[in-house]
Amino acid sequence: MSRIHVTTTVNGDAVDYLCEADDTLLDVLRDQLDLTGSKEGCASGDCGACTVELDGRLVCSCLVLGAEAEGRTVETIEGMANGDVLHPLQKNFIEKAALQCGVCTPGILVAAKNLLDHTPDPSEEEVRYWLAGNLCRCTGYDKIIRAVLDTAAEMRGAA
Amino acid sequence: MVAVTLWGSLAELAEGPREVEVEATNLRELLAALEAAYPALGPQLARGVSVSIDGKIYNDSWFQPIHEASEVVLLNRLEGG
Amino acid sequence: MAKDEFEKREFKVVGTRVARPDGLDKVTGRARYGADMSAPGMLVGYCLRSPHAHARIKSIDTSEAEAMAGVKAVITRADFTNVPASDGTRDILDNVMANDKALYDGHTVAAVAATSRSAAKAALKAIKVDYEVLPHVTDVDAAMLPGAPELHQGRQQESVPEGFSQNVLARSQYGHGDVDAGFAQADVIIERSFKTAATHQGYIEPHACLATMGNDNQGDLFCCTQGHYMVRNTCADILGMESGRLRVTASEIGGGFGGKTTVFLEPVALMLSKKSGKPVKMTMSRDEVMRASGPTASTSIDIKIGTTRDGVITAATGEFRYQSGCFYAMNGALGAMCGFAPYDLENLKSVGWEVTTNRPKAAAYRAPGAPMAAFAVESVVDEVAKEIGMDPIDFRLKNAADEGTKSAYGPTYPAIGLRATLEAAKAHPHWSAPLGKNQGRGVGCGFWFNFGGDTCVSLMLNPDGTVSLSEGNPDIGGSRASMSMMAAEELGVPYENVRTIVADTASLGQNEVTDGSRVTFAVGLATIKAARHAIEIMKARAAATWGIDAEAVEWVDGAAQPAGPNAGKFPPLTVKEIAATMSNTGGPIAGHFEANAEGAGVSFGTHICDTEVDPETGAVKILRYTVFQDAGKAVHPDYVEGQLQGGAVQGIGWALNEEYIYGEDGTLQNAGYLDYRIPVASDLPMIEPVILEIPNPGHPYGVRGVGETGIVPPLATIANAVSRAAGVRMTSLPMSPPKVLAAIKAN
Amino acid sequence: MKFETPHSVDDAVAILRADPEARVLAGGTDLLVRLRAGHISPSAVVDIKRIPGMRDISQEDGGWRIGAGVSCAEMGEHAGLKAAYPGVVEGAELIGSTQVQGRCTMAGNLCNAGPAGDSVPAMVAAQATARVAGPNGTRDVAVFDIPTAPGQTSLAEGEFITSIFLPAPPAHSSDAYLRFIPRTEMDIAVVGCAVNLTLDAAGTVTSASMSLGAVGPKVKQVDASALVGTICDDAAVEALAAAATAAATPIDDKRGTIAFRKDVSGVLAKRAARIAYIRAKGASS
Repeated sequence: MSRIHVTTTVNGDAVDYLCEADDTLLDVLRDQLDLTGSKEGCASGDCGACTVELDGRLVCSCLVLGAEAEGRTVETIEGMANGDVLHPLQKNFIEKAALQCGVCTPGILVAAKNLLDHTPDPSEEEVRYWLAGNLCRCTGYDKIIRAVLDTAAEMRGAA
Repeated sequence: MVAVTLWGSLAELAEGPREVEVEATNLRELLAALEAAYPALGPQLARGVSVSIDGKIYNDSWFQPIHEASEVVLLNRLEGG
Repeated sequence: MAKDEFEKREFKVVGTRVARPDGLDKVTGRARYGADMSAPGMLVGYCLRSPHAHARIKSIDTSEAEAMAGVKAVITRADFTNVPASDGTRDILDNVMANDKALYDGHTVAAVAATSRSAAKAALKAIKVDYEVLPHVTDVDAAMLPGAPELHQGRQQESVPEGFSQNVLARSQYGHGDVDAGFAQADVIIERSFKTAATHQGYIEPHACLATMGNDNQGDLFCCTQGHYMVRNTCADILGMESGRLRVTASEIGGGFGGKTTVFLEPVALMLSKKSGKPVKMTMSRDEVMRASGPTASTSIDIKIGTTRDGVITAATGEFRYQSGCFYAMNGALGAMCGFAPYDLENLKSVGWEVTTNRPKAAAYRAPGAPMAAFAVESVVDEVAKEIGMDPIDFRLKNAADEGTKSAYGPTYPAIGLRATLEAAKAHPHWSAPLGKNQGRGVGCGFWFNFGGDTCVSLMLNPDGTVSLSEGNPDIGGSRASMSMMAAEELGVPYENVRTIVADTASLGQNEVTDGSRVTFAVGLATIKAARHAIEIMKARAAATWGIDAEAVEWVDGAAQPAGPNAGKFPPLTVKEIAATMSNTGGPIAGHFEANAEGAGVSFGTHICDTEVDPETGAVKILRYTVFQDAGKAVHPDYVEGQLQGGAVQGIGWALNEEYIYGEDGTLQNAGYLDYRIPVASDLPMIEPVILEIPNPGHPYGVRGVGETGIVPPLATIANAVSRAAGVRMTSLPMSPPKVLAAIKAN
Repeated sequence: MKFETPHSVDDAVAILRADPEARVLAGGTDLLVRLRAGHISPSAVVDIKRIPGMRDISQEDGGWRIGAGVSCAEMGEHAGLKAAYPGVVEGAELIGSTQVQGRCTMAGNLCNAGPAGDSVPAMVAAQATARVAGPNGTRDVAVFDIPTAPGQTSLAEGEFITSIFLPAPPAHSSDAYLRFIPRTEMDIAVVGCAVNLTLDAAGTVTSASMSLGAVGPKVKQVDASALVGTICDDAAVEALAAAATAAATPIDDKRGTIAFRKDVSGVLAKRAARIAYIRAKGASS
């Protein structure tokens, strides 16, 4: 089986890889690019643990073929911090105990960042519906929602 | 002698009252004495039991002391999540 | 043992909300979970699973698969030639690789290791299994009847009376007094039957492992588990190797809740690795997690409670029938022990039944067996209170168990916190807040035992005065932070100076699984004792340095100092100073503690919930939810709150929508997150946790386990709220909209 | 499996015609799930999103043409489309999560031919058409006629949908879509209901259409004449609800029972009609 050569941008870096036609973007990120921060929780778009940005839009990377990323821009959890400076969401998730086991955390952070990028002052309801596709089984969501709302307020104040 | 409360179905097996008395100063001696006095309890004791001694639950600690005045209750072996 | 006992003290670190040491890795994607590790030359392994609920395996032909390109090993049960030493492990082997029969939809019958996913999947398709499909049974009541399809013969325990199917494995009766006499004194008697569906822990991380095993019978295993020592011991027993030759390292764990207290993939991966001579990684799909890991029991329960008009329960009975899948699991007995545990009952008969069916073997799920029992008991308690016109909290307070009460499972309670949670609930503004149309408020209580068990901790002083702590329990709720906090508290050093890691099985002695809410209690106890051991050594080193008697040295605020004016006049020696000279004063300093930390204290919680029911669709909305639980001492309040909130929301899912749905053919109909509906963020309000701190007398800081009790009250609490909002008693879980609407219409 | 990225409709048709086992990839939110679960094993996946026009929303004859590669999130961000067909857009925006919204398409939802597809009832109630390209050129087909049974469509070999067309909405018209799910998000509709209304200047309903999802093997068109000539009063919506309940022919399955789905069909009909009416009354065009 001949593999497909894909050239794309991941977290700001130009990368290329060879993938099989049925490899998902998640497979490629994890198995070829060693970006294992995105998790496979369901492979059906129901849990959101594999959430990444594709050309600035949130997607489940398990529902994108690796070959589709040709010429596109992919942002993963590994690209969220600026060097050793955490994004305010990352900082607050640690400080406000908004994670327990942490396996859903990368997907939730990527999704929450995307929300705050275009909605700096979301309501609690907006945050809850925006994150409805990101399952968390440990926290009951309470501290996650609070951390996102607190971060939004903090970023508005800082801006 | 130590008074030991058996759970209901265990008492039925022992064909005796819910409370039996055996000679024991620790958990290991207690289980050995029970098996000797009530052979029908053997299979269940082999599968494992938990023992409440004065309100605290023990599974394995052979040398946990038991006093004459101790409240001793046998329970199905407990497991958690 | 005096040092085990609680001593009141002013805490400096314990009780604060410090940042967790695993936080940075988890927010940056660096944390390594079960599926995140790779090895050079690694193969991928996949299981072939039975499509039938019950079938005799007449033959398996793997020859075509073995000959395929990229396929390096194919295994079946025939490769597992060793007979495990214990009955329990034999069941586990039969569960991870079917013997002569497939016992449920999803039961593994063969496995393949290959160089790629596509090669492995193609090989699975090429394996030919000749099945003789057998009649099956998945419902607990049906499985108990004589004539039901039977999974096993000869496994029925001596406690089971005549007249039941061989599927009934055990019966356990608890209680005391004379229930007939008690009911005769009752003014009101209410009797109800209940059903609950099987649910899954729903951890987001599927089971995964990386196994490396050679023909020298020496191996390494990296896996997500709640207990890597258990994994080591079980796998060694299954593979017929000495446990010391297998080193198991626990990955970060992406949720467990009891579901990762046994093995599924690990022995299979080790066998594939042994046969192929290469590292093998295996990862379950979500479909496999649902079909073939360990969900809960489903149940059928009868409860009868009698009371006087003025609210004294005179007698209660319960029949708790639990099916726990295809092998023995103790669940019904736990239900029988826990259901009535919150009450002081003069006359009680409580019977638990263990039943096998053609479903995957149940695993623990936070307080296994207790939530369903509490659902049934607390529902009838609510109904009785309503019938006699009493406030449901007042009714519970009137009958609440206290210190000195003979418990439902036999022992007399020491100091317990149930009454405190009820009183806190009654005093909370939630209990008296107004309700609107179609809204109802429910309350429910729950009980769980909490455990201790084998525990081993090493605390090492580093030359610069920092501290390394090794524990052997996978961290599922922030325990590395809690251990560092307790060590820092005891040593008198800053939290940041103590780093806790979870050691592999070759680096620290045996540890019991992370279960039974045991870690903060038992490992915390061991950490405190290891710190005290290190302090004794440091005091001796200071004494030697000063040339005085070790008994003349005391430990104050992180430093050794002379115990009094008679001991001599020396400036205190800090941990840092003692560490700097430890090579001169006798060599490395380390404290350790190893014990079977049994004797944990029981735990109670009370929950309040407001719901709104849409009378036209049966949809239930959770409006408000408050949890009251006794934590003994909350070492890290954020993480205690997280346990209470998480447990409550899992309970909300169990109460409203989660269920294993089997088709007529015995296959699972909803093996994924689409139709196995766990709560999503938009389903929920904030969950308010109220932590009560009634010190556990058996722990130096008063700590009690908190991880499990939080899932016990929600099923009943929500059922009571829905029943009051809908005006009809709900007796079957989940209370999915079709069931609620049908109940409303039938009313 | 091969991965094809044709850059013209003709190239796509040629690939699909030459390889009947090939599957069209638009958003992929159904296709990839089935692919990974092993339910399908196509010989090729044909990504149509790189064909010019596939990702465009454009105005045409007063109506709206939506390319087959337009994600439902993009529809929700389009003010003009949302104003003209709020019900169609809200149906499309109910599919899956925020993440799924970034990929899923109405054309894909239609071709998936699931009885419960959330975007389909409102399209049907709006009399939408699908433009189908194939070996014999293009044809416009009523959206209602695309699905024929669960998982099956009327598309012939080599054909695929290139766009959906929503006709110019009459003055004082609007629509609404409601679905019932057990949770608040992430579920497949247990019942879906779209109502599309046109009023006269005085607010009397002059024409009404209703369609139901998840209560039959494919989307159902239900007689909504009970509303015509009324101001959507209680008696009229009750009559509409009775019509919906009567028309529903659901099955018992893991998501709901027959009785429940019939009851809820009526409930949603009432609620959707009221929303559509308020919107139509407020609609300026």
